[in-house]
Amino acid sequence: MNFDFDDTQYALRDLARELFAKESPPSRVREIRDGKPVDRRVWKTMAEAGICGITVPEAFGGAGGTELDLTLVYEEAGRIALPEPLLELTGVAAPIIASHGTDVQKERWLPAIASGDADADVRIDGEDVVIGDDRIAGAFRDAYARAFSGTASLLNGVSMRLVEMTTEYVKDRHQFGKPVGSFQAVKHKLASMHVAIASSRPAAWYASYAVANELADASIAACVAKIAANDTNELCDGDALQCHGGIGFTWEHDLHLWLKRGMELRDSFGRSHELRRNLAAVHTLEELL
Amino acid sequence: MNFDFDDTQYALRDLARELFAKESPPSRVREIRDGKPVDRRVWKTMAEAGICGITVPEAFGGAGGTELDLTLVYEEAGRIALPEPLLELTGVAAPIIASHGTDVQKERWLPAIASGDADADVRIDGEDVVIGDDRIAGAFRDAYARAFSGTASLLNGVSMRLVEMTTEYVKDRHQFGKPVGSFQAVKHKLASMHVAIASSRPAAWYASYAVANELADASIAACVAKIAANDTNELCDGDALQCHGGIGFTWEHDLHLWLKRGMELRDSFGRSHELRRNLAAVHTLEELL
Amino acid sequence: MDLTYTSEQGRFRAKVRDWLVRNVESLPAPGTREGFEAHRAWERKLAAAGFDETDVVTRAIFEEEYLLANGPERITVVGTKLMAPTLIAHGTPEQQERWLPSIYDASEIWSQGFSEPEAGSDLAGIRTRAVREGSEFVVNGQKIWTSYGAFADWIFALVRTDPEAERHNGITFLAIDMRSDGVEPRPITQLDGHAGFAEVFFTDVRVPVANVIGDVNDGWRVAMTTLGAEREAPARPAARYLRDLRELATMIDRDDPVAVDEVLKLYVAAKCYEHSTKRTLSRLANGEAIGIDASVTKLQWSELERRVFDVGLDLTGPGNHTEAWWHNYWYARAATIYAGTSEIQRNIVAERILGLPR
Amino acid sequence: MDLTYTSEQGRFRAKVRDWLVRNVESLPAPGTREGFEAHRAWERKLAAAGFDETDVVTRAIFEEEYLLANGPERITVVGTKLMAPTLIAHGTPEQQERWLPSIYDASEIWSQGFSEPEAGSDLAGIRTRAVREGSEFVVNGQKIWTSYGAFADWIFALVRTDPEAERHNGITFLAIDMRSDGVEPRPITQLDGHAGFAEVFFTDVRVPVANVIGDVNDGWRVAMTTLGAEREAPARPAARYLRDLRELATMIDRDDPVAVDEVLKLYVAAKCYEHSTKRTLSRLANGEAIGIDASVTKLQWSELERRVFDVGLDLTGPGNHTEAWWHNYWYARAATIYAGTSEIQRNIVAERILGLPR
Repeated sequence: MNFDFDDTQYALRDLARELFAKESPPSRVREIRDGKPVDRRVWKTMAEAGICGITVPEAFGGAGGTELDLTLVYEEAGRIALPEPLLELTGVAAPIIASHGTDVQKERWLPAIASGDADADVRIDGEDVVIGDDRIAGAFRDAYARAFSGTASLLNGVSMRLVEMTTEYVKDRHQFGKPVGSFQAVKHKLASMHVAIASSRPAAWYASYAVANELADASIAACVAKIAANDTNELCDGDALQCHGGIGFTWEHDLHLWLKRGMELRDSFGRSHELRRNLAAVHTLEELL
Repeated sequence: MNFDFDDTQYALRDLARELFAKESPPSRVREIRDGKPVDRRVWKTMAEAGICGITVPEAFGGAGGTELDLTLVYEEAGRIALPEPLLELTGVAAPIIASHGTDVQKERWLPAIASGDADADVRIDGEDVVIGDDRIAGAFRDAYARAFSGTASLLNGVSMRLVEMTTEYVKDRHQFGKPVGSFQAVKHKLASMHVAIASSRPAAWYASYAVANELADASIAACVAKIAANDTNELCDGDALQCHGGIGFTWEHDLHLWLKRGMELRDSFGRSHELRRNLAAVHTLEELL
Repeated sequence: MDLTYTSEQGRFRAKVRDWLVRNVESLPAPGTREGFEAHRAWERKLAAAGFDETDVVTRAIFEEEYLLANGPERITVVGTKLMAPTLIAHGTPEQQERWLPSIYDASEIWSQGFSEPEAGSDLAGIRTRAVREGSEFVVNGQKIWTSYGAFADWIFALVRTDPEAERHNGITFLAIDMRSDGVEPRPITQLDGHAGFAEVFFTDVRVPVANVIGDVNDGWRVAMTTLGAEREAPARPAARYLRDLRELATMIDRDDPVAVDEVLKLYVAAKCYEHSTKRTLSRLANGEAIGIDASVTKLQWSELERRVFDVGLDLTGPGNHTEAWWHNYWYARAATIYAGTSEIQRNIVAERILGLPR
Repeated sequence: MDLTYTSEQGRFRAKVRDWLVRNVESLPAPGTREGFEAHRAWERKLAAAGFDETDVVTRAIFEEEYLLANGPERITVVGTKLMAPTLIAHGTPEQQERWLPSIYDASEIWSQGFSEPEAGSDLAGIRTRAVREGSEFVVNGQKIWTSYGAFADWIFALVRTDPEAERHNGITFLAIDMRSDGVEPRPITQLDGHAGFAEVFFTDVRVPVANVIGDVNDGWRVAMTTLGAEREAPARPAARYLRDLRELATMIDRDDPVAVDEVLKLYVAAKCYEHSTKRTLSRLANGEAIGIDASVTKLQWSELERRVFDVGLDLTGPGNHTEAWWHNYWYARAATIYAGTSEIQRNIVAERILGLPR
């Protein structure tokens, strides 16, 4: 019973945190949201640091890691609202190609993902996964589990950041002669956000563990993690903006960068009611419970 | 545009409030909930005061009033958790028999309801309304509208009482050297209860108006009113007990009499999700909106 | 109880509807000079049409029809709903004569200078200062969230005239010509890219003492009239939310019973709000003051508005909406903040209606 | 990360499960003398079976199996989970020798005397007084919500020994023999008719000074160990909520997609809680202290428990439930109140984890 990451995984998180903070500050996120194309430099830097190749087998120039090696990096990417395609290429494409692809496909994509040279859209199309103009047949189930699991951790990172920003703001902001954060209504909002994250985060960690170990409940666990991360983020989104008040509505303030990132990620691969509907369509309550 | 009751209706409310307080204090409600049979004395006193016959036509010894004359009396009955069959006999049976019954049925039931001598169960069975061993055919739609509308006002009365009891308690109860009611978390709960009642009460009043005037939207309005009153009561139930803390869980304290009355009334004639399901089965969203 | 309209009211509704159908046009947003002037022209036309809004019921009828006709944003509300009643209550005959006609004929547009960066919900915390020099005040400071601050002709502002006084005291209510030297509006871009609000900076702006409404250092009392007028104004039309829900109903998957159920929950909430507004209207029509119950109304419509758009976004996703929808979405998110946050409103309900201790 | 159990843990689980299947019996509720003695006999049998609960993981395995086997209510938890760790931390060797063995073999049952009518969430507000007379304290006052107060052998109580001291000071932690003269328990009947808790009145009860745990007037510090032990205890097994949901799933209309969706929402919440408890267990197994994070856990399970039964009641109605279901329903309602209300827990999370100002 050890529900924790290992030292290497924590070290990778620290490296990612430092790299993201340096290479992709809010000003860059803002510019890209404003329409500036995503420069490839950050992605290349991530490749050089070994992040892009985390899940690429060693034989193809990667680290041969699993979904578990990505989890904390996802959270950091969410915390920084990273625009790079970490989920798409490293989280979904690489392991899918490694396990379901032909030798040609492996040769074509895996070294390129690890080196940061790959530049292709990834999507699930029916039962297949499509990478650029290439099609990996029948890999959709595995791809969804990875997409759910990864998006859940990205979202939890966004939620964590919303709590951090809001906590900082309500400590600073004074109204009626005291910090806004000393009002019980504000305290309770932030406490509920914290508790929600403390619930959705272990669910995402478990999903990563189940995906990494190909457990029988991996698909369900990943779906549960995505639903939980969606709901936590929706709560955090609502109360973060409410606690910021007027300033949160200005273009100038950074809050909206994370609100909008959260919205996109909640939508990615399914919103909660859609995911529950799909769960109910595939499984009876008895199977789930 | 006059969305208010008239002086006679307010006078009737005051009379009911005084009578209920005198004749049916919490100690009596408690005894009856404990298993003591409902004595007929209170019902007879209500009859003498003209309450039982509010909706009985004058020709049969009643006041010839409408659902609107009952609304505020219902609220008072809810506030006092009155166990008497005001809804069943005066609210549903009397107007249903007056409008749908045969002359024999009218003669049999209406004077007896007004005088307080009627003693029969009332239920809706398929398309009919059944009073004791008597059957009023095809009256179910009207009966449901009256049952929804009346139960909504009874429930709003229960919710009002929960707010009154809780407000009083949190002003008195001290913890950490000050009244519990001075904590913002407690204030906000009570404020939300108050606002919920301020929403569900006009919905019930409108339902009474629509039923009394046989408006085209009477059935829908009554159903909306019952859903709203259910939801308001569920909110008030939860927060009233939370604000009372431990003492609210004792048999000795009166709070549970109102919690249990609310629970029964929320169940009567349908809980919210059932009522919404029925609405959706009968009407398209376009018809409703 | 009688919820029908009189035949006169019915005719008024028909007249308004007919006029709006023939006259409503699509205008550029009022966040640019061009859009603002187009709206000003529209307001003049509307004022000239002379709909006789003498009582609250007719006014509510007009607003419902205006909403259903998709009438342009109203840039005159600060003048007609806030400044006019304040002038009537506290202005001198000269002040009333100077400003009321141009408010009513929409020839001068007003904006409101209450909020400051450090004084949002806590209005008594304002820092903009006015120092008397002879027959003038010299104003220095900053206001924020000023509607149409970049284009309006006049602003009424709360300024601190006695820096020694405690919080609510020593504040003065001042009408300031926005065209004065030293008034510098800077547009605020909102998170959805929209403009409209401004920060307004005052640097040594000279304002005649004659522009003080009420007494010097007694501005808090005057402002209470302004805020009271804002509260007494009939609540936001319920028709708006039913319209939003009709739109939402077209966008959801109608074969999904859970989505339909969510819309039905909102429908029940919107109907409750509709009945609540009728009750408020009826109280106002009977000459009752709504007073502190306005906080209940504010909580009702702002929380409903947020739910409609929060649930709406959840059911439909962020991908398929018009710019107008998004504008309404973010505006709904702001509803629980502007004009007194939900937290402040709940405090008021608990303390001033239920009597809980401060 | 490795969430599998060792083969040794697997064997332990099998052994426990097997023993429980063979031995669990249905007992009368512990709210009567007869029921209490039946539970005491069960506890002795359980103690004699000697399941070696040396580490948190095995203990969690035991509790999960006990729950799934529908084992009887545990009347020893106050002794084993609260008094034993307090004695180990603050008791003298003589005190440990006197009480620990009878706690472990279930021959003496303990109850807790912290809450008072005027001191619920505000423990420092206790009023029960103890005045020293020679080698004894004379205790007068009242405790409330004492589990098994009518039948327990011992109670540990917080008493005020220095009436001049401020709030947290001047409090002493005292072990009191419930069979002493002047101890009068009065059973509390709960709103569902259940008994079990008591008020305990103390009238001139003489308690040897040797029964003070820790130092006189230092009881608050000792009590922090007790409360800390309560918090550090592994969280309520998630298996319980999944079991409750399996029961709920059999009672709802399975053709109603909205009802199924509500159960799925609870399922997601219960799974999140399950993973959270695994994480807590893992931290404890690695020797980490949970400390203030226990408030997060308390909020998680108490809010989940309430939701499960609130939604359950709403989906199934009040008409079709067993007495046991109703007992669980009301107990779930109490979950957000006992052991620190949700409001207090959120204050703790905000102030002590997030660092918001008091």
